[in-house]
Amino acid sequence: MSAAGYSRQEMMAIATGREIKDGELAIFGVGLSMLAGYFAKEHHAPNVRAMTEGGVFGATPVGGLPWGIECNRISANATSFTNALDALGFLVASGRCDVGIIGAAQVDRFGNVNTTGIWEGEIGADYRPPKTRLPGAGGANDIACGAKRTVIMVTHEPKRFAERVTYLTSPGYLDGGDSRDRFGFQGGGPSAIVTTLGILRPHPDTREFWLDSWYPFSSADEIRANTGWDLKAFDHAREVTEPSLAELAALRRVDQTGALRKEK
Amino acid sequence: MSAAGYSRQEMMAIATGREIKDGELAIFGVGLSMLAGYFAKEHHAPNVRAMTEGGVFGATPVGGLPWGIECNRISANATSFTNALDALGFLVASGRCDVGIIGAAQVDRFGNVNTTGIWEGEIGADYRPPKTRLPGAGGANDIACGAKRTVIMVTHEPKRFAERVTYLTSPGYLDGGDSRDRFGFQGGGPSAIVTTLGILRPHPDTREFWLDSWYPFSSADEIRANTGWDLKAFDHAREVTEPSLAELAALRRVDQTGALRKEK
Amino acid sequence: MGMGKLISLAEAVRRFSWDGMQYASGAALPVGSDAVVFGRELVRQGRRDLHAVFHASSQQLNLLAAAGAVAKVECGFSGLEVFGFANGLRRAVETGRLLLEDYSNLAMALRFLGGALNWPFVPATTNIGSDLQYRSAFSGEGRPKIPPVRDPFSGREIGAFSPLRPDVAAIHVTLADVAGNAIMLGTEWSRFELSRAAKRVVVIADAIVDQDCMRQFPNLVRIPDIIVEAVVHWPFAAWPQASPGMYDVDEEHMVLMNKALATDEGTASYLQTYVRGYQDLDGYLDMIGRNRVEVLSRSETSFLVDPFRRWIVPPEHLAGLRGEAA
Amino acid sequence: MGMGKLISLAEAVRRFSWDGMQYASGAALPVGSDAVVFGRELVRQGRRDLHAVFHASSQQLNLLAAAGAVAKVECGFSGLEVFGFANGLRRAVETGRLLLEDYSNLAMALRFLGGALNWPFVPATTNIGSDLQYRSAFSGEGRPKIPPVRDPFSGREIGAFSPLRPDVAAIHVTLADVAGNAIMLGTEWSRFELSRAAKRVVVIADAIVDQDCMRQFPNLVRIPDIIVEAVVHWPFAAWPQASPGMYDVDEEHMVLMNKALATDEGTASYLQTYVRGYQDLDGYLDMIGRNRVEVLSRSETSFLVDPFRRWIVPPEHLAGLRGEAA
Repeated sequence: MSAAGYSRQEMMAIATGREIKDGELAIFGVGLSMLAGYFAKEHHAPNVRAMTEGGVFGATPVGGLPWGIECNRISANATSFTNALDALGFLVASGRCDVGIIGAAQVDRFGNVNTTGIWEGEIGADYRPPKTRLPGAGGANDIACGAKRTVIMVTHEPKRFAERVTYLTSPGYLDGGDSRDRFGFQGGGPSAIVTTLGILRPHPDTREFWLDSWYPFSSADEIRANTGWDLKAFDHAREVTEPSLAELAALRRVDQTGALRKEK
Repeated sequence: MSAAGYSRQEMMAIATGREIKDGELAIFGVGLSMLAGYFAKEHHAPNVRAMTEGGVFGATPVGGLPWGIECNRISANATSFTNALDALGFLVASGRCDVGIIGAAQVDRFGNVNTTGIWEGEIGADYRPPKTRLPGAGGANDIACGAKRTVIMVTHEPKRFAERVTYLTSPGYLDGGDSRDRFGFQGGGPSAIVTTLGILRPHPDTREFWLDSWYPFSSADEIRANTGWDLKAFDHAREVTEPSLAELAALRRVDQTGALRKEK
Repeated sequence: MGMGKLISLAEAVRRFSWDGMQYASGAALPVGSDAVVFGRELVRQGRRDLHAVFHASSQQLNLLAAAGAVAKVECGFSGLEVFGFANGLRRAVETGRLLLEDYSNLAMALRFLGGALNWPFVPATTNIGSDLQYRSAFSGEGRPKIPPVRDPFSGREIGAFSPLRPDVAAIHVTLADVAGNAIMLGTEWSRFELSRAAKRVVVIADAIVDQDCMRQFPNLVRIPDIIVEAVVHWPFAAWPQASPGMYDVDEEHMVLMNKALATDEGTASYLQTYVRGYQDLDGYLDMIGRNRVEVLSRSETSFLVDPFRRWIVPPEHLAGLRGEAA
Repeated sequence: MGMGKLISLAEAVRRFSWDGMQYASGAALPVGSDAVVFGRELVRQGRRDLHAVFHASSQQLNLLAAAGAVAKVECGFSGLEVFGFANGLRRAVETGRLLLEDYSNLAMALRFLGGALNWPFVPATTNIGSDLQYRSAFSGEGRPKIPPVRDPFSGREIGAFSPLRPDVAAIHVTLADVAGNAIMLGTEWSRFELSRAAKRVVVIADAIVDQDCMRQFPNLVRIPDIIVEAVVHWPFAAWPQASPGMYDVDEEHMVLMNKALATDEGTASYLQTYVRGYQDLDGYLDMIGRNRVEVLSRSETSFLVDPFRRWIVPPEHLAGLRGEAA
């Protein structure tokens, strides 16, 4: 916990939650992104229409963070259970979902995400095993393709912010510019990368991610030092508003088990 | 009712029911084909796994012939209700269903079926309204394409037995020979046309329908006179075994409302 | 309840229908669950030039066609099962007043599936090789009906269905809460896929239940509130068709109605008596006949509703839940 | 009951598995419903060289991979959610012992859908444009992974998924009758589609119910008996994962198991204690710990089973229903 009375992860969750507007159709993954989403619902978006990848609708987690998106903690008070085809297909890949929150092991200057594996050097033309196998795409690729916009949540470390992801699991703006367009995705791509140090947003033309804002406890320089590409900053870049007491209280009601309070 | 103590339609239903083997996965349409199917279940195929187009499983109609395949008479004792995608898609078009029974307003020498409309003369290249609009394909096209074999049930009248159907709603063997093969249907095509006068079956090479058998009350000549193409007969063509008392009793338990006993 | 979407039938039709729209309903076979009463109200409010998309025909489509409200139809089945041809629809087609585009019942389900997924096309392994593929009532529009597409794995050619994304779907359900969570008893036909394919969904429920019912049986809630715009409470909404668990087919009226729709005079008389012959739900049930309502309610399927009866909101409590009253 | 398909777990694995088969299970996320105990039995019976097709990873796949029973995997997610990487699976992939072909979670659902429909290919509007399309662990087999296909309506290019038709699917369900009708509580994931895509289906049920339960709730029976080969009764079949309505995740064992599977020694010890450490259902529940069984059963979701409890067949009555006893 910082001297400010909240952790970096809490700041990241709150900054992410601020991206969610009331009434939106939203999909949250497991873990931190679910906390950020339910924080928004608790604080400023009571009518957010949230679902999980498996088709759990109308639920609010009980007894702390669910261990998984099919967990009993989120199955205890649902109004509807359907299936993955419905949630990820009918409602997300179709373009109906307003916003999705996804995580990343690695993200690059065009907002492409890797959650599949870490290789030493380039993978090369043929298959070879990764040095470190990661959890794979899950629903994140479908959300990255289909949700009207996505918010990427990621711990800000140099190894995670690469010029180019080694393995492109979930598309951001691919090679930048209009290169995403030729795949005809229903979704518009990532609108923000929210990190433990600040917020990056895509340049409207090049689609390269630029520095949008830093937190009260971080700085533009610290963010640049932790970013693996030559990070440019918008003219309007500024400090993010500190979490309000109401925001922190709402977040901690959702984060009953204190997962975010442990400083990483 | 004939002097024999059973009607032509009852003979047709029994002859159709004899085509169904115990344990088969079967789909029955509404009306006569459902009576024929449930007769088979009642008489010699107690383990037939029957379903309707809408995904009603495990049901036996109560209180007489259902008015429709979603009727409460067949919804009163089902073990599962799913949907049309499941019944017609997953279980029929996929090739999993062993046998389907379909009706016909018009059928031709290659077992193609018309249930869409009657036009005066050829339809021509462009759309023009039919003289008589019929009920359309329903699930019959999907059954004709997907069921391992189909049995076509039809009243034997010259106007219904055409050299070529005016509108091809549900494919039999198309132009005969191997012409059906190029569409890659999972189903094998019609194994029999069971009528109010007898049974026609496809020639193994040409796929043209030939006379296979007649009923105790009909004859090869009567069938030829009521068939709109030059009907050839198999060498083995013979008279169908008369309905047994057990068959008639079983049929009449199913046909509580006596729909088949009215002579047409 | 802040999420209340309960509005009157008249209001639902006013807000969620317009001349020329692509309108989907029913998705059930001709004698089963369909929002027939929504079609009556479309006629009462004089909607015209509808492009109707019905999985299968029903008395609703029969009525809309007879009343001249429909210009185009796409469906998989256009009869009334053992009740015969749908005379209103048949006459409109035969006289050329209405263009009917034929598909099979699976094709319609798949086209809703494709619309729900927002696919550009849906693989077709049935309907190909027949006149369902080769003939189109809409050929004047220049868009292919079921064009060929090549499987990139095997190289073999199959067909491609066009997905459907109707402007509005009026979907009959057995039970709904005021937020729009809905339970269908009996086969779904393609109502699940349709509810996702349509741009706007109105559910027409035979009964309204407390949301606790949905929390007890979330696996039965195949239409979640987040995709529903409005909820209409209307008992016997599918009459003269059946609603499994709720009421049987009104065989007598099925015959009377279809016979009436076989002629212009009969249609005019039917509209007068059975479409404009009621002012509200009470009048509607009077029109059906209170005795008949009771007889039809004694269905062999009634037991299907038993687990849910304790949550059914009594009609006298519904007025307070109406969204529009505010 | 003539249609009884109730057999023992050991018998089910003997009859419905073989070395090298394409084996599907779970289709649920890593902490939820999955027939984990079927995987334990596969290991007990020494099955090898499996081609595993899992919608998402689970402790079952983690175990099968750690035990060296699996040569190839196709899945949409290979982690254990907040329990971290699946160490057994991860090690097998990193050492090259196992080839893992990556798709997304929607892709897996669609590939089961395509298998259920027996389509030659499934339209892909996601997974394209990423390394999920461009990289294949099976590239040595010469078959394209997600080749392009052109929409015949618009002319634009999308992708094509290969449909899946696994040889055998072991599907975890909450309730089943002895004929094979099955009810799943909680999200289905893709178990509905998988049950149709697989060539043979074995359901593993936490509890057996009388068929009257299915006739009361036919809309909940998403897996009908006519597609089921065998029914296995095995309480806590998904342990240490959750079964909504029945029991919670065993968090302690989730961690213990995944830690064990991180090393060869740990895996050997885990197999000794938790895979070969029981002879029958009684021994299995003893192994979990009777006290823990009771604690895990006190789930916040227990109320979801309440409507069905009256039909649950007491374990002591099940022996008489076993198909193999005859």
